[in-house]
Amino acid sequence: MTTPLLSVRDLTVEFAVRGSWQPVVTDVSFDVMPGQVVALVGESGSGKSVSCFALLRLHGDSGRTSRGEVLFDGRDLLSLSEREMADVRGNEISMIFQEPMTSLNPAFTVGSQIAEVVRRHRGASRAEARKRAIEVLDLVGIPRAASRIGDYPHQFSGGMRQRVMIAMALATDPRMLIADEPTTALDVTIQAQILDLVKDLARDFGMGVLLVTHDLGVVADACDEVVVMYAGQVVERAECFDIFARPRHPYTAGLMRSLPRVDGMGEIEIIPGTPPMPDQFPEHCRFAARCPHAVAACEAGPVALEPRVNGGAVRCVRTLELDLRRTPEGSLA
Amino acid sequence: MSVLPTTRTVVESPRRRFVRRFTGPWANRFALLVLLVWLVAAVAAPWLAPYDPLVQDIDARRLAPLSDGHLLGTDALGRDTLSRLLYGARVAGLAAITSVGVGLLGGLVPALLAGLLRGWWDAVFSRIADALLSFPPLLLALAIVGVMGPNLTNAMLAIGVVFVPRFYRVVRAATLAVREETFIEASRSIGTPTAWILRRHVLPNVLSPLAVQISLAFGFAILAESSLSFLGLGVQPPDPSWGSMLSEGRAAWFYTPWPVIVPTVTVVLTVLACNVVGDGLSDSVGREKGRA
Amino acid sequence: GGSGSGDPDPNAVLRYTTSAGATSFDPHKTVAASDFIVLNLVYDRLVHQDAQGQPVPGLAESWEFSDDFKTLTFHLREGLSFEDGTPFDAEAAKANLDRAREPDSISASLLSAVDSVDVVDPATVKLNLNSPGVHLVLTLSDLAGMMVSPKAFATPDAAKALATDSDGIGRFTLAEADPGSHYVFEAVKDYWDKDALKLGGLEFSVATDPQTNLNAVSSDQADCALVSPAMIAPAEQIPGATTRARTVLTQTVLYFNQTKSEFDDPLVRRAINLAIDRDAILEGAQEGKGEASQGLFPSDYFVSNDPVADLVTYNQDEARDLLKQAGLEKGFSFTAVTLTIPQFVTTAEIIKAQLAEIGIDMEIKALPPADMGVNFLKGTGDAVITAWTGRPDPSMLFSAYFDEAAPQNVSHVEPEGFDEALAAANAIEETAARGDALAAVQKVVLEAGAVVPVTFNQVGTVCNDRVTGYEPTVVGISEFRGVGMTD
Amino acid sequence: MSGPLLQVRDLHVSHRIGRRSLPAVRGMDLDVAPGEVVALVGESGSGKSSAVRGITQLIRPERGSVLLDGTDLVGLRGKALRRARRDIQMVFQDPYSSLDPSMSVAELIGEPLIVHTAQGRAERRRTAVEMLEMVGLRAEHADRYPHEFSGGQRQRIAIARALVLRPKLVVADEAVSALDVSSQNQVLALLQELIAELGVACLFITHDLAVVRQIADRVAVMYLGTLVEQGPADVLFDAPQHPYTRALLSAAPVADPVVQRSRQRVRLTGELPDPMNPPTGCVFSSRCPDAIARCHEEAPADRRPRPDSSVACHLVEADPALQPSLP
Amino acid sequence: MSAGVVGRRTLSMLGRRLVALVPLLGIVTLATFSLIFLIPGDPAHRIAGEGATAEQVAAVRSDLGLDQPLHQQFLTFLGNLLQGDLGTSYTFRTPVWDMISARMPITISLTVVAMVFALLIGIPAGVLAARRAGKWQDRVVTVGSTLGLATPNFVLGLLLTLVIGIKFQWLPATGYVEMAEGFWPWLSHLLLPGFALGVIAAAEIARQLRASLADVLRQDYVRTAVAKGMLPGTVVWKHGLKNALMPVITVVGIQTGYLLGGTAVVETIFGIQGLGDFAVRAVLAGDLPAIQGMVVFAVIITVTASLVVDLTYGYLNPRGESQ
Ligand SMILES: Nc1ncnc2c1ncn2[C@@H]1O[C@H](COP(=O)(O)OP(=O)(O)OP(=O)(O)O)[C@@H](O)[C@H]1O
Ligand SMILES: Nc1ncnc2c1ncn2[C@@H]1O[C@H](COP(=O)(O)OP(=O)(O)OP(=O)(O)O)[C@@H](O)[C@H]1O
Ligand SMILES: [Mg+2]
Ligand SMILES: [Mg+2]
Repeated sequence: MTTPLLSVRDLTVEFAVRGSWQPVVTDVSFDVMPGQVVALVGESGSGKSVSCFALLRLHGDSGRTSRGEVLFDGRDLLSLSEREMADVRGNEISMIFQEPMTSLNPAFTVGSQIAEVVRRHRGASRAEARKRAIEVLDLVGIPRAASRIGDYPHQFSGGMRQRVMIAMALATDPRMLIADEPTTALDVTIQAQILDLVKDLARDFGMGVLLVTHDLGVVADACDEVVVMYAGQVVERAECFDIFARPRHPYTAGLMRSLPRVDGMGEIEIIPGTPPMPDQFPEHCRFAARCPHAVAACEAGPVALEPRVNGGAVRCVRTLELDLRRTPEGSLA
Repeated sequence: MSVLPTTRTVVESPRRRFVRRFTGPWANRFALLVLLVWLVAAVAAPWLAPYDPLVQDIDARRLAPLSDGHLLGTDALGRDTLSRLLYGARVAGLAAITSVGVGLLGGLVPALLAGLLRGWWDAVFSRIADALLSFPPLLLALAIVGVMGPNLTNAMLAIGVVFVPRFYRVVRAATLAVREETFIEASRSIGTPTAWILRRHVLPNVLSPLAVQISLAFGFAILAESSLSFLGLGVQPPDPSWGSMLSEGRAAWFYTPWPVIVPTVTVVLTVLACNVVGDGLSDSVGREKGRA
Repeated sequence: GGSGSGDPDPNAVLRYTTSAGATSFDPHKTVAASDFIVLNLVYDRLVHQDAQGQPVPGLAESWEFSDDFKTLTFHLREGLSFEDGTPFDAEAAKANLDRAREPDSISASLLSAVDSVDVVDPATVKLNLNSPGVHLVLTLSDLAGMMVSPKAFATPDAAKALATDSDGIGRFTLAEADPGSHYVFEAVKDYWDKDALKLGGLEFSVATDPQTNLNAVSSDQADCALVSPAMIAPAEQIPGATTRARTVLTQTVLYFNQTKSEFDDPLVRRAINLAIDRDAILEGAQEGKGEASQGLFPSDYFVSNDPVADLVTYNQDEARDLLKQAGLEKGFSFTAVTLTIPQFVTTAEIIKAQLAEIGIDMEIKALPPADMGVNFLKGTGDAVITAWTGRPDPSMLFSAYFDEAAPQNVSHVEPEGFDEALAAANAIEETAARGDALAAVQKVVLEAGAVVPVTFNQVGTVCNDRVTGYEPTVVGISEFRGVGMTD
Repeated sequence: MSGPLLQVRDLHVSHRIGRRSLPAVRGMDLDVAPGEVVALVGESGSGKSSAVRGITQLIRPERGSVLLDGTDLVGLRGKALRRARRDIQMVFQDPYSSLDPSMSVAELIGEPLIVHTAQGRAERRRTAVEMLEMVGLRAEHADRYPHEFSGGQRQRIAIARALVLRPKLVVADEAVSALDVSSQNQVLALLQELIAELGVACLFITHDLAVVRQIADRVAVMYLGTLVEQGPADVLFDAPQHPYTRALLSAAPVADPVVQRSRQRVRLTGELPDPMNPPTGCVFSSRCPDAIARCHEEAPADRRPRPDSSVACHLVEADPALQPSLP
Repeated sequence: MSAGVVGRRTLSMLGRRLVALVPLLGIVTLATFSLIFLIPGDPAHRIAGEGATAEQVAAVRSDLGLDQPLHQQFLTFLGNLLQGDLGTSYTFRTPVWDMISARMPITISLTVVAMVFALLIGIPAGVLAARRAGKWQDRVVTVGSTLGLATPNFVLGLLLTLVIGIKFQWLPATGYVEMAEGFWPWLSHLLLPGFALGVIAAAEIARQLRASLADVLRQDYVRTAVAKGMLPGTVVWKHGLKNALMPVITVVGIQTGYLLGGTAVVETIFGIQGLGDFAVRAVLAGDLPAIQGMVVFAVIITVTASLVVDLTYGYLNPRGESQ
């Protein structure tokens, strides 16, 4: 097995809330191999974005990484100086965001925004940078790229802007791409195009991709590995086909069953209640309050992330006793 | 199925939330206190003032504060500074209220109409407001005073005219913004009559930016009044106004700085309070930042 | 004398800042007597004055009266010409004297004794008088005797043109004027009186605020500044500068528009004269610098104030009594205009407070110095609180303000017996006797309550020590004669 | 089946943009039967919201008719329109902006009652509380304000408000799109349950096909201001006729890697054209993988491959027997 | 090419703005003309003076055209205005235009110096506060600007003359010197009044910039810029500032008007004979043509300022919407 491109270990992120530090993301660990697409899934508020930002140290002054390490190619990003970190961002690791409409600077042309990264990290001349900008816009499928680099973001549609974002992320040939819900704001037809593009890039350039999404359809379509987050913790981590076929955590199972499917397969079930907010995280299993399989043991104390059958990891005391394959919840009681 | 609110469990109406947020920072509380003090001073000046503000005592000129029964001393004519300050608060308050009143009278209704009806109304009113805005504020006031004659009423009228386009703009913008809010559409979709929508949905939402403007306008009015009085264009002597006190005190600056210091501190503090309250208002109204 | 050292620099430009400019550069048609302060720089008069207010030769090298004082002959200085090149001769002098006597001239009433002017020869003019004219010599040292180029006033819009640009004969020419606020004067080359002109130029700035004027000297933005009474003490503190102040003839007065408000009644006017506590004003508005008026002249003047003492002595009871006699025991209200200069605003405030005590409500309206006189004469206000600039001869003051025809007599009402009393005074040359005669005129005026004298001012000037030859005059007006600047 | 509750015919809706007019809906025919749930799907900008606002008269349609229970809403004004609105209530997409933040929950739910009934304050409150409980909230929530609730809870309040008058039709414009997965399911389930319970018909607008599959009886697919296909949900999902419907269905990923990665995919290139200058001929011709020359020249008429469905595509075989019965 | 696009858009916007100016100037002129109706009583009577005879009043009336129908009066006013004839001052008996043009350079110099002060202080302060939002630097700027806004410029002016002009004699406390006499003499005379005048504008700019920049710095595209590896300076001064500047520019435009008004006070204190001083005197004397002239002039300045502001918008905001 090759060494991971990115290795996150016990990442814990805290935010200053009313004067005290409150952990929002706790002990997140996962790896991304070169050429691999890793999905980070979970409900809204489960800490996906916070984890991503923490990787690149993009959380503002109100947040801090209190524990853990982020090894990129063996280097711990958390111990770099601000300046060294700026050299990593956009150069070795690029990031794209959910909102294509607001993530581009409205005051500058698309071309200059792409050229800017190239000049910053490659020290390219104006002309070279411009050439590179046209190249990458072409790569992401913007028609007539050469004539559009002088346009401003508002002259592009949402899908095209997301492609511009991707082009910008790729302009420096990064080895790793972090994409935080890159398609949520887009229509399915456009989403399909963007996902295809990302998959191609991973495959063709050996780029590692961390794809954040809450859409299991997207996961099923594009990912190799899946990391499931719930209330700031990784609850399960496994290879894509396996986790869909045999979820080992009740939350993963619930998530999958609660999804309406276009193919109409499967009964829809609902996970009752809402996830806890960071200030209400219990000491014990954080899903216990909503878990149909919860027993007294679940509330006994913190649950560790343990190796999982068939590889990966899972955070559940009953994982071995439960068979969570598309079975109605009642039948187990 | 249980869908209990996960957020705060205290019941909090928008008004209470506003009060909580507004009274949070000490600066806001302090500013509010200052304004309250002046309000009381202005209303109760005749009862609070230890002396008649116009009575001169040439033998007790330019007393320093805390001397001879004069808490804040006396001016070059032996008039009690504290009493003049209190009566000056009346002038300032009156000035602010008149001018803001004129501004509201001229700005509010056209703005609501323009924002709601759009089209022709909007075009006409907005052109007029633009034109008014292109007059530099103090100069417009100066011109009006110059033509109508220098006295406080005219000065305040003039400053009121200055406020008209400003209030107009704020209210119109807020009306337009509210108009676009989905909850207005939602209410319309229910079949709510327009008048009800105006009263129940538009007005309350327009009031908050307006309140901010009003408190800033109060500050500006006090500043403008003191500037005009300083130039001899506002309150006519010997009536006390903070600006004229300053201007008079200035002539005797060499003999004692107190008649200058006292009104200066007063003006600065009061205008400061108005601005702080304005800022506080704008920070406290509206929805909670970020989603609950 | 000046305290500067070394010889004055003939090219030096003296920067002077004061509180009032000129309303017009037309000495005959202006409406403000105080314009003299600026106009003397550009217009020489037939007669000039020394620091004690005595007549000295000006454009006339000498003059003499006939024995009956009914003919006055001037012998003019020869070889001079006006700014525009027109030669100055007897014809020109006559044209000016005639113009000064036109009905709309500010000096018309002062020259009412003059019947006609004759040109005797190119260097001699003769004034034929209808009554003895002892006062005329000094009168002609004022606006009345200023000489304007006849060419300038022969044009149809002379009045308009002269209002903003002078065309005269004098030590300076007006190079630049921003009416009422800033004037630049250039010295005339080869001026006939070398002792009088030691400067290359003069810059006149106007700031109504006395503090600003002082600031200008303090921070070396001006070489000299007018100092109001309240500013004398601060001015004396300015390092590197000398303040010279003395009580002068310039007097603060309250003066009525007798056609307006209740002021058509002499009782009311006299009541006001009695209701004013002049000592309080001297203290409150002038820091005690100057003198509380006991009449129209300072106490050490050759005209005695004794006959009028009880007409101007503070006496509230009698004032109330007079009001009652006038049927105004309930009081009344009127508007007094005054100058935006703090001293006058303060004076007005004190007067207001004092009048309030006898039930009279006075509203104050302050106007800028350059505009106030014009506005008052146009009918703004019922009364004015202003300063009457010192006049070299008392009769001028009387003629200027109480003669029926005088433009500055806004209501054109003349006290009864005024003409006779004044004519009598002007027929006497001997000082003491003339003083008594003038005191009688004063009595006529004050019995009619035609004016309320308030205080005499101390006028001061602060100059930095580069300025030489500065001397304050009794009249209170500095002509900057002989003033120079060292480097 | 009785006659349709809502009958939309030849609806045209335009927006003014400065001086120009943007035709957002161009000739739409749609029926909703009593108690039926009809889903209107389509890409962003295809005109779904415009259609809904045209139907509910929030925008005056340019042309066409909207018959609700036989009354044409188009042209109604003032009181008559307000009265008609009683029967057609809406739930909006954004639960954060569609509830006036200055009103309490009880006031919000009670607002329609003030307008349409003579109920007094106390009675209104009782009704509001009833409705609250019906949507799974509790009486004690009645005095709270919208900002204190999560998105899903707010949408429940919006539903309570829409149903309080027992309308005949509820129009839900993207009512769950702004919610995350679990609340989306909860709200959807609630809506479905209430609709069934109260016998209300529902016009459900969404771009999420999975949601459609779960809730809709019938589906209408919109593209660039026109309906390209409509029919019963099962039929449409199992045998989509229009190339756009097919593309849409295949673009939506299935949450099962095995199925998803073995699916035949119709790939579309390009994006929704500018509605200001739509392509000539068939609106979909510029992106259609199957387009033939005719598609670029001639706009296809609706064809009826089955009695209960219609498709606007030149390539679809119509059932000749059904053709004349076109509305 | 993009410059061309911006240029063309800017030009067309300038065209549109100029067209839009026509009604605006129309209303402004009408309003200025109408000032005469604010004169209490009969304007002719007031202008002729209360002591004037009936003939004199009549003469004034016909002289000013007050006996003509209103629209005729307005057209005359407008006609004269277009020829640069603002009438003759009643009290100064000088053409108003001559007085204004003589004083214009003074007041414009003062205003420009004040604005430069405002920008030099306001922009760095605003940027600092936004970058350190919530920190002590932010607080200092906030307190400072709130205080600046509340301090009347005459108070500041008095203080500056007294301390810097008189006590320390670092800078001249009064007066004005033309630039022809040297740059430093000119500037040194304007520093104190310029500062006194500019502080309020500086405070306003700092506040506005702080607010808008802090807002911009929270925007997604700023996060994008950081994620691209841009250095903090580039992020703030390039990506942040260009977007945050729009409302600031608006403030600058608005403040131009306030500065002009402020000259009335500041010029009085510093003994500068500019337009502010002229305005005060015209106003005290109720000199209608002078007042009207001053108003027209002031409007021309503010309108020009707002045109410049609009052109700047075109550059700052490629979307071309005026806020
Ligand atoms: N700056 C912050 N200060 C305090 N709490 C924060 C901050 N940013 C995020 N959080 C909290 O961190 C938690 C995780 O947020 P995050 O944005 O990572 O969720 P997410 O999984 O990305 O959700 P979504 O799918 O909505 O994007 C949330 O509870 C949020 O309230
Ligand atoms: N108020 C409006 N003014 C101008 N154009 C509008 C307005 N509302 C919508 N449009 C335009 O009309 C077209 C249809 O918009 P509409 O909102 O109806 O689409 P939609 O299908 O509801 O999209 P979404 O899924 O994004 O809500 C779009 O091109 C849109 O830009
Ligand atoms: Mg997120
Ligand atoms: Mg929509």
